[in-house]
Amino acid sequence: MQLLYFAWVRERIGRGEEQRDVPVNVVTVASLLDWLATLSPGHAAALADRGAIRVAIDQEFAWMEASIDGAHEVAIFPPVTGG
Amino acid sequence: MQLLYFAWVRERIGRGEEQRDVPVNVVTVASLLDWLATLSPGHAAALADRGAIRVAIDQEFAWMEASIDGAHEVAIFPPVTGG
Amino acid sequence: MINVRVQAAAFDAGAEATALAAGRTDIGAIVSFTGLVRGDDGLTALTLEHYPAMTERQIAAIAEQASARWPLLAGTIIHRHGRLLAGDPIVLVAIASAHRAAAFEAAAFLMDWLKTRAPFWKRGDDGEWVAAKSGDDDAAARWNA
Amino acid sequence: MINVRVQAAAFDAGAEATALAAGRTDIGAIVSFTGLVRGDDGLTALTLEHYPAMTERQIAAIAEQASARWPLLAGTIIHRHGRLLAGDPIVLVAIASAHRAAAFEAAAFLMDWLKTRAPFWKRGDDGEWVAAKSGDDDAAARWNA
Repeated sequence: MQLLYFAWVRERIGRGEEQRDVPVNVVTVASLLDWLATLSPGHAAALADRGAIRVAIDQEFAWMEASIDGAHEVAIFPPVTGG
Repeated sequence: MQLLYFAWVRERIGRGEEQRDVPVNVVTVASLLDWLATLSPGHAAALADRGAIRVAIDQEFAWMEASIDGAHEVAIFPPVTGG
Repeated sequence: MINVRVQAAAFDAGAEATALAAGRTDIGAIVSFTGLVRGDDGLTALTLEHYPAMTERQIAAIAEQASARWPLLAGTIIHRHGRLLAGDPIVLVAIASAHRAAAFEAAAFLMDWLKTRAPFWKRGDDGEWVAAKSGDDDAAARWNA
Repeated sequence: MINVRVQAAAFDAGAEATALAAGRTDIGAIVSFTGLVRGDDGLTALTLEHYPAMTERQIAAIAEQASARWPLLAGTIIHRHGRLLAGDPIVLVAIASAHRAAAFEAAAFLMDWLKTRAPFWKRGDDGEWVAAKSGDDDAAARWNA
């Protein structure tokens, strides 16, 4: 799975993207975040405040309960501040 | 009193302005319109449909019941259609 | 703080809106409304009559009201009179504020007001006067709540 | 029918809005919103990061929604990314319609949406990321009624 990170999520993880083989028991956005948080202290710091995390699956916003089955690209970022 | 007419009120009366000495018993906008309507067939035609008449006293919109006491300039016109 | 101009000449809506923020960094939002003459039902031109003594005075008064009601930083209102062709710009309301809600609301308020209270009258080239729309009165009334 | 551009380059808000009505006489109203970088708290510049694959796709989708909801005749949405100075224009939403209510509402709707759903993130030159405002979520929610 292609993972993309933006803004301070990217800064805390220390990279903008990475390719990861996600364990088969990781099936929702929420469980993906739980699993990613175990990968490094940077991942843990970036994902500590779940209320400040937004996720898009294949360029569409996704809820925490959404399935990641079949997802090619999952992006993780803070609430947007454009406009 | 200086009277000003605009749009089809002006066209029906046949002039854009006139100076008139208003009788002392004419004290409100409504009674002014009643009196003006007696002056000529053009005045009568212009003022026949009172629901389509708007009035400003000294450049401020005025109700039919408003007093014309002390008015210098009374303008009579249809509902506005600018913008 | 809101400029008001009533003129026969054309105006450059983009330049007017851009000028509001020139040289300053406190403006976060500019909302610009341009009204144009529509060529409905074969209309090719119209003539706008107005009541000069009342027009600028009334527009200035409503601009004061808008400034009291919303935290506006700058603004320009231009209303043309005289003969205009289909497609010509007829009115401009450009409002600058720190944030977008105030700029959107003030611009809409001013347009609703101009439609119902500014002393202008449109006559088509066929000699027919354009009729007022009751929808405009309804739009203006919503600001009295 | 609504043009969408995501670019680093500056834009001419006035020219973009004016271009919507060029050569046509069915447009009676153009509402143009320009968002600018405010120099609050000593901010002199910021950098806008975005998610390119998602940005244009999501903006195009919301433009479709606006077109379905209001009778729009033309529109342009431009959002910049990269480094911007205080006072620089950052976003443009210009909407043309026959009548003003549709143009005002669609422009406000699109801006509320861009503020809450378009994947852009602002970082000040001090390295601090701008925090999202709950007021923006409230503004966007009003369109779901």
